[in-house]
This record gives sequence, C-alpha cells and structure tokens, in this order.
Amino acid sequence: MATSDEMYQAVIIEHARSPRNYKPLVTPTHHCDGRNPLCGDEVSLDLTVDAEGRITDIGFQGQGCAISKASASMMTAAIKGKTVPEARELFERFHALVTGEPTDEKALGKLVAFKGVAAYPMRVKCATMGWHVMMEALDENREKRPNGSEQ
Amino acid sequence: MATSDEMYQAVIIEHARSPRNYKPLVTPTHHCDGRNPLCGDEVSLDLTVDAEGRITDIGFQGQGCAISKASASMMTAAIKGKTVPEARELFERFHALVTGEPTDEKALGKLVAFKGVAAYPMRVKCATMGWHVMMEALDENREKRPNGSEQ
Amino acid sequence: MTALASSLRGTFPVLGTLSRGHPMIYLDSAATAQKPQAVIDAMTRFYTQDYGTIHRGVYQVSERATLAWDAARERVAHFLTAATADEVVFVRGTTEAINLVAESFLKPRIKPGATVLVTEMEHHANIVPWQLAGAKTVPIPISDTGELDLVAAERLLAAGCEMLAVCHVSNALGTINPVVELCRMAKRHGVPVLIDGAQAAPHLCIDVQAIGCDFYCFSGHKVYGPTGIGALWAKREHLAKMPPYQGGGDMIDLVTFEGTTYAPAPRKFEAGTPHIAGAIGLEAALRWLDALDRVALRREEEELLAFGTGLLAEVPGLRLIGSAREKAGILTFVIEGVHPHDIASILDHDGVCIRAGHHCTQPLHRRLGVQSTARASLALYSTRDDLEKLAHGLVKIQRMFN
Amino acid sequence: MTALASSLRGTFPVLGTLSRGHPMIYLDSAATAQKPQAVIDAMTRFYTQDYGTIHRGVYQVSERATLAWDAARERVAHFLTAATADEVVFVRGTTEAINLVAESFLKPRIKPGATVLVTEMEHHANIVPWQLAGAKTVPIPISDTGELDLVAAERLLAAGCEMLAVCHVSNALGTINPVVELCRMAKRHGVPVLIDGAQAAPHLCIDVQAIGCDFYCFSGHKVYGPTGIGALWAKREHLAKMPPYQGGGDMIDLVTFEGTTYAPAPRKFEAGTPHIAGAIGLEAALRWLDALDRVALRREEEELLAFGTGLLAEVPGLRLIGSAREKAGILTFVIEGVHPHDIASILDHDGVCIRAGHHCTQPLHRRLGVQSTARASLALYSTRDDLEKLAHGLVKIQRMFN
Ligand SMILES: Cc1ncc(COP(=O)(O)O)c(C=O)c1O
Ligand SMILES: Cc1ncc(COP(=O)(O)O)c(C=O)c1O
Repeated sequence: MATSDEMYQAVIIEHARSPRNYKPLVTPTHHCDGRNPLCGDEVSLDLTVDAEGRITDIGFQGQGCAISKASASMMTAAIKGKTVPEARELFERFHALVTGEPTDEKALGKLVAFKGVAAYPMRVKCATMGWHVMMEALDENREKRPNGSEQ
Repeated sequence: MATSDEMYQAVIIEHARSPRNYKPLVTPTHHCDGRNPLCGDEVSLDLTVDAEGRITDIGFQGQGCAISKASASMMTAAIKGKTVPEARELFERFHALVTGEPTDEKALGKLVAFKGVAAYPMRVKCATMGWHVMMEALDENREKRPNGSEQ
Repeated sequence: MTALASSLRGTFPVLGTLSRGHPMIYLDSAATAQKPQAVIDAMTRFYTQDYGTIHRGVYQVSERATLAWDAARERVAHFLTAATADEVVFVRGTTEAINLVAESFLKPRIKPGATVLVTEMEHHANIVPWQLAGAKTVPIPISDTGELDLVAAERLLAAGCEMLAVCHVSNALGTINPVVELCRMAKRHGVPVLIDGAQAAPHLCIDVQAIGCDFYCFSGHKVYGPTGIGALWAKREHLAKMPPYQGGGDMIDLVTFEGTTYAPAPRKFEAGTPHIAGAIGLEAALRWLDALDRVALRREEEELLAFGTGLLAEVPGLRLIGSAREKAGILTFVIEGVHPHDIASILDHDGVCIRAGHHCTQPLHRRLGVQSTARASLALYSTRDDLEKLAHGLVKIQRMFN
Repeated sequence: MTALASSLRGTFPVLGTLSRGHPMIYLDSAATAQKPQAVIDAMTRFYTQDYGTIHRGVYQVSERATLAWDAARERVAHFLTAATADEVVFVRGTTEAINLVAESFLKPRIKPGATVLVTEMEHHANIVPWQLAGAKTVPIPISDTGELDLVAAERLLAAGCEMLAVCHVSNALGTINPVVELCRMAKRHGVPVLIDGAQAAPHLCIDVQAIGCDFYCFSGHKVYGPTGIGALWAKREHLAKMPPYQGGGDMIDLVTFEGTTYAPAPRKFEAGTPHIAGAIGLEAALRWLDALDRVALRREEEELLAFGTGLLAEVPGLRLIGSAREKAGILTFVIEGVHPHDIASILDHDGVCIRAGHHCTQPLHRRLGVQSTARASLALYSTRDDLEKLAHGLVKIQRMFN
C-alpha cells in the first residue's frame, strides 16, 4: 500500500520550498531550457564548465511541482564540483533509481530520497526533467563547440 | 427456425426467371429510375396513365436479385389496369406486409408470397425497390404536370 | 440527499475497486466517466453473441448489427431532441466532430484568416481545429467569476465573423453558458453556431432545437459510454451541402477512377467500418441515462456542488476558480504554495483521483494567470463522502507544504 | 489438417452460437473477423477494473491506462516489425489511415490533378481519399486471373506520379501483391508508397522494413481485435514533416488564440481522447496472434483454400473470380443465373454467412464485367466443414434457380 511519505519525503519538500542554486548565471558556458508540454513545467538551466571539464557553477530557475523542483535543486547540489563524465554517470544512476532499475544507491547519496518515484511511472518525467535539461545543455554545447572541453 | 422456402417461394423464383412486363414503353406518361447504391441494383420503370387516372400500361427493366426482380414483376402484373389511388393503396398494403405490419392479406392476392421477407429486414429494400420507383414515377410527374390526371 | 447517487454506485464496477490500496474515490469524471454494468454488458454481448459488420451483410449477425447501429443513431437523436436521426453523424468524439465541421463546413466558406469567434474558456478541441482550417480564433472575454461577457460577444459578432464556436459547459470552470441567448444573438448577425457539448451532455438535458444552434457535439466516453465514439448533430441543410470529410467504403454512391459520387448524409460522413461496438455501448449508456430521473439528478448535483464548494472554502490557502451563477459539477482550485501536480499526486496516494494541469485550456489558464490548476469533477455517482475525503486530503496537503 | 483451426474455434464465443437457428458457419472474415475470448476479456477488464483516461492523470487507473496505451503501440510496432513505436499512429482503421496520409502527406506536396497510382483491384478506401485530396487516381491494370501487370506498373511509374497506393492483399480477389518488388520499382522512380494492409494483416507476417514502403496501415477489427481502432505506420521522417491531421487535446505543444505549436509524432496525429479500450483490445488480439504458430496457420490456410477451390469448382455453373498464384483465403464467385444477393440470402437461411455485393471494389467489378459477386472468406478458425456446408448450399441454390 502506497503512502504519500514514500514519494514526498521531508527532504524533498524542504528542497521544493527552498531550492538551492536557484539563480541564473551571469556568464554560463552551457545553457538549456526545457518544458514538459503535458504539465507545463519549465526548467531553465545554466552551467559553467571549466577547461578541465569540471562543473564549477550551476543555477536553475523554473516552474514546476515539488518533485521536479526538488529534483533540480538536489541535482545542482550534487553535481556542482563534479566533472562532466561524473555528472553523466550520476544521471544514469539517478535514472535507474527512479525507474526502478538496480543501481548503486550509496553512490547517489541524498538523491536516494527519490526512490519512491519508481512506483509512480507518471511522475518519472517530473523527477528527471532537470536532469534531462542538464544532459541536453552539455550535449548541445558540445556540438556547437567541437573543440570544447567535453569528450 | 427459418427455411429458405419462406422467402424464396416457387412463385417468386418463377417471376424472377421470367419477369412479366419486362420491356420499355414507347410513349410512357410516367418514368423513373432507381438504384440501390449498397447492392448496385437498378430498376427502370415506365407507366402509361390515361386521362381517367388508370394505369393502362407498365413496363420495367433492371438488374437485381430474385426478390427485387420478382417483386417488380408481380407489381406490374398487380397494378396494370388499376387507378393511381388503387396502386398507392396496394403499395401501402405491400409495404405493411413485408415490414411485418398488420394488413389485409387477402387484398394483396398473389403478392402475399412476399410475406417471408418480413423476417429479413435487410431484404425489405429489395422487395420494395420496384414499388418505391413506381411511387416516385407517379409523384415526380404530378409535380411536372400540375393539371395532370392524378390528384 | 444523494440517495440516488448512492443507489447508482453499485452499478459501476470500477467504483468498487481499490486505488493504491484504498477504496477508489473517482473525481475526474469531466475527463472521462466510469461505465455502468449495462454498458459493459451491451458490448460484451455484441462481441460474444452477435458480432458482425453493418450494412453489407444479409446474414443474421450483420442484420442485428445494422439494426443496432440504426437504433443507436435514433437514441442519440432522441438524447439531443433532434428532429430526425439523419442529422446525427457518428464520430470518434467531440474533437473529431469539431474537426469535421471546421474542415467540411467552415473551410470551403472562408478565405484564410477569416474569424471564428470562440471564448476564453474553450477547450483546445474548440480552438485548434478552426486554426487548422485556416481561420483566426478570436475569443469572447470572460469575467473573473468565469462568465461570458455578453456585451463583448454582441460587439464581436457585430464586428463580423464566420462562425461562433462555444462550449455549453466549460470543462475547467464548470460555467454553463447561455447558449440559447448566444444562438439568438448569432442568428441576428447571420453567424452559424457550433456548441461543444462535451461537458453538457453528462449533466444537462439537451434540446438542440430549443438551443437554436447549427451544430452540436459530444463524446460517448463522458456520458458513461465507451471510448472511441461520439456524435455530431447538424442541421439537415448543412449536412446536405457539406462535402465529405473522409473517403472510403460506405460513404460512396458510385466510384470510378475518374471521380466519385457520394451517399446522402449521414452516411457521407461515415467512411470505413465504423466503431460498431462503440455505438452499441453508447446506445446502452443513453438508454440507461434515459431511465433515470435526470431532473432529480441535476438537483442533487447542484446540492452536491454547493456542499463541495463550502467544504473547499474551509481549506486554508485554497482558492476556487470559476464561480459562475449557472454551474455544473466542476471544482477547480489552487492552493497557495502547493503545485497542483503535487496535490493530485498526494491525493492519489490515498485513492482520491483528481486531475491537475491545464485541462486542455491553456489560453484560459493564461487569462487566469495560473500555470495549472487542480480539478475535482462530479458525476451522478459522486457522493458527499467523496468530497469529504477530498477536503480531508487537501487540509493534510496544505499542512505538509506550509 | 485443420487441427489448429479446430482447436482455436472454442476460443471464439460467436462461433458457438446459432444463426437463423442453425450452427453458425462464419465465412465473412474479410469483412470483419470474430473475436477470441482473450480480446473480449481484455476490454471488459479495462472497463470494470482499470478504467481511466491516458496521459493526463497521475492516479492509478489513469497511470495503468497510459501504460496499456503505450504497450499497445509497442505491440503494433512489433506486429509490423517497425523500427520504433514512435512510427505507429493509432487511427479508427485503414480508411482513416489512408485519409490521414492523403490529407497530411500528399495534399501539401501536390497540385490539384496530380496522379496517384493505384490498382484496378483497390478497395474504395484506397481510391476515394486520394481523390478527395485533389489527386487523379490512375489504375495499374490486372490480368484476368487477378494479378497486377508489373510491366504496366513500371511504365506508369516512369510516366510520373506523386504516390503509389496498393493493397497488400486484395479483399475481392485474394491476390497477394508483390509489394517488395513494387516498392523497389517505386523507389527507383522516387515515388513514395502506401501499402493498404487491411487484408494482409490477418493472413501474413508483416515486415514494413523488409517491404520497403513509406506507409502501411491495417484495421484492428480484421485482425481479431475490436471495432474503431487501427494503425498507421509511417517512416519517422515523413511523420516528422507532416502537418497535423485533426486538432485538439493531446496533440498540442502550446495553444494561443494567435496560433498553436504541436507535439512530436505520433501524438501530433492523435487529437482528442482516443479509443483507449480499442487499443487495449487490439493489443490483446496481436498478443494472442503472436502466441500462435503463424507460419503453420498460413500453411493450413493455403491447404484450406485449395480444398475450397476444389469444392467450388464442382458446383455447376459456378465461376471462381481471382486465381492469382499467390493468394490469401478469399473465394469470390458468381453462379450462372443466380444473383449473388440471393446466394447470400439462401445460404444465410441455413446459418452460412457470406457476403454479396461489390465488396467496396466497384471499379474492379466493372473491370471484371460483373455487377456483383458472392464472397466466402477464411480466417484461422475456418474449417473444411465450413466449406463443405458452403458447397452443399451452393449446389442446392444452383438447382433452385435452374
Ligand atoms: C483491402 C481493404 N482496404 C481497406 C479496407 C477498409 O478498412 P476499414 O473499413 O476497416 O477502414 C478494407 C476493408 O473493408 C479492405 O478490405
Ligand atoms: C469542453 C470540452 N470540449 C472538448 C473535449 C474533447 O473531447 P474528446 O477528447 O472526447 O474528443 C473535452 C474533453 O476532453 C471537453 O471537456
């Protein structure tokens, strides 16, 4: 039997209320906007990646439900300071977590709070929206800057 | 339980094989063509109505199933020599017969052979096609000739 | 009070199931209604005992299917108080009906860019088809309570337009629009009117002749019938003049490679093997509705709506959206500090099913200055208990987030 | 011999009923196929336990409906050996699929009067939509046995056309057309190809990638599925470029009164609440088919067709129409001196269900010089006994009229 606590953990509600890194960056190296036409949620994401491929700063803004907001917020906290390959790897793990695939939960740290989403397939998009936008921001700019820092 | 004899009486098959009055008229006073787009059946009907409103001659031609052919054939035999109001009345009776409504079966004479059609709603159109064309022929010309012989 | 509703619940098997392990409280009937056993049985009977195609077969199951198809058309005509069944065209649903009218009625009459008058509260289904047909959609504004501005309507009609397309009942606000008056106004300006009856059909008794519209449509799945079927009613003279919509079997008179002539309406608009089981299910649904005291049910719904409105008013931070004087059983709202999606999700965890989002009315939401809303909608099986469970959940949610 | 067929019959409840008081012999499966219990049960289960709408709800029944809808699309993709489920659009049936392609793919590419190549054996559904879209239909001729003239096809393709539209299997002749070869020829001339798979889907294993066509479509009700649902498969690049067909909910991205942007395919082509129960029933039908040994069934059908062909050859005055080397289980015929309508009617009185008429192929009948024909068509539940009863009835009828 499901309970609302499974998905709406205290940490999620806390992040939804006070999202971290909720700001635009002044000179981002990467940017992407995402929108979910079904629910109208929007995320705008800025990243600064340094010459070594490390994410030195990150900021997001947007409209959305608690799950999408908290997920974007906790993502920014989790990937700040990580290298791009590390961020990608974390995305894979997080995606596995919220779709019920096996993964190393310890490596996800606090993000494991989203485990409950796996029981609600309709909410997976909310939980991964910020992540998809992050992945796209990194991908998109790679094409524009073929000699850039990402592989 | 239905048997094929109910609908395909010997008299019907006989008329279908050798339809009466199967000819065009040279100088008809009334004419109408009918077609059933669903089955492709066609009837072309000529009538001669005299000044007293009596059907003095009638001829039909067409393509169709045994039911529609026999029905048109037996109709021509039945209404030849009748007045227009009498023909209309016979149509009403015949229509009642094949749709299972109560009617004076004796007044229908041989036409009562079509009683079995009432059990097969999909075939009512076949059995009444010639009749509808006859009614239309009489109606149509009434409009064209407002001072004509029909009331 | 809701004695009728309670007595009806037993005939809706889904309402007896669990949702997330809790007894299901279904409050999304404006999206789609649950089905009474009679409707399910009619379709099962068709598929297990009588299945055949229509029109072209002389054998017994085809004959029965054809008679059932014709009877369904008669039943829809009766449900809409139409003059004749020949004015009823079977379609997939409201959306297809409006597309059919936009394509076959409007498009041949207009130059691209001509105006179709709609309202700020229209469903996308009553906006996009007109745009696809090349028209510009111009909305009649609404008041903050969710009522049409009839003065503006008169002015916009006078300014000139090719068509007025308006919902009978708004799926987001619950507003019952004054369709008789609107049709009278439009008629004075020689403007044909389509009424989107998707939300009216389940709640009101419909009389297309008394309304005075040119086109009326609804979806089977919202009036307790199956998915994939609905009806368009149109004045006979319109149907006679409109070119076919889709081409194929059953809508033709004579086909040659050089050109084709068409069957008379309504067959002209029903190309291909139709959704026969759907029509049979819809017939069963409307027959079932016909047997009820719809006037009494409407009164019960009004009481239930008043009851629910009162309950929701007590939820801290809740703002109800849509408070028209004439209103059907729809309760749309936002809660300060809580996203509608979260409201719907958390209620869901307790078996309470409501909708969150824009309800296919993005322009209305823009007009109201909200991204999305939560919506609880009633059907004739809805009870006070349903609304109490809803209100209880909302209070809990409000506390969770504040 | 037809051991498989006999073992399957029990799962089709209609086949156990009486028709006009006699055990039903159903030989009109080319018009529409009967349904196995699994299909009926899937829909009943949906309506009684899981009913909800798709996409827009977070609550359990809506979630389940959405997953079932997606699973149905996957199942259709697998059935057609498509590369991805995104290339599958749900429609009402073959007729709507062809109308969609004519309207959204062909019409924007052509000037009125442009040529669409069809064949003399096409169903009206594969003629009229092209005409409605403004094209001229030009037929590839057939031989007297009912086979396409490939030399003429090559010549007509070389002469120039905008589209080739051809049935995979003829519903009137049974002919299995060489679609791989036709697609190869068309490709050489840069002509896109639509294959009407309405009659192929129930009989053959379909591989749209191996065929090499641009569009492929079929109807659910002919593959043992419910009415009102079917599928269009199209190459992804075509779907991406085609404008929407119908407008409304679920096919949009952003709606404003000034203009609207659309969702990506396939959603762009699925406006409004779709026939959810239909997709669920179709999924059950294709799953049921998948579990069978379709290669063995195809072999049985060939044997049964040969058996039936032999039986009919012995009926005095009977002429079989359609004797292509590659043929599916369709037996079309005329009897000297007996109208096909009477044949069907008299067989019906003994419980034998066949079709009489033009089978929505008026041009073919004109080509053959007959007004109408009688047609017995086979499905995987058909048996030798069915055909013996048919032949027995035909002999009786022949005697009645001669
Ligand atoms: C070859 C062929 N094409 C198209 C159709 C039309 O299919 P539907 O009526 O299901 O749209 C049929 C069946 O009627 C058919 O046999
Ligand atoms: C007011 C209104 N119009 C049109 C529609 C579209 O109906 P359907 O999706 O059944 O075509 C709906 C329901 O979704 C509605 O509420």
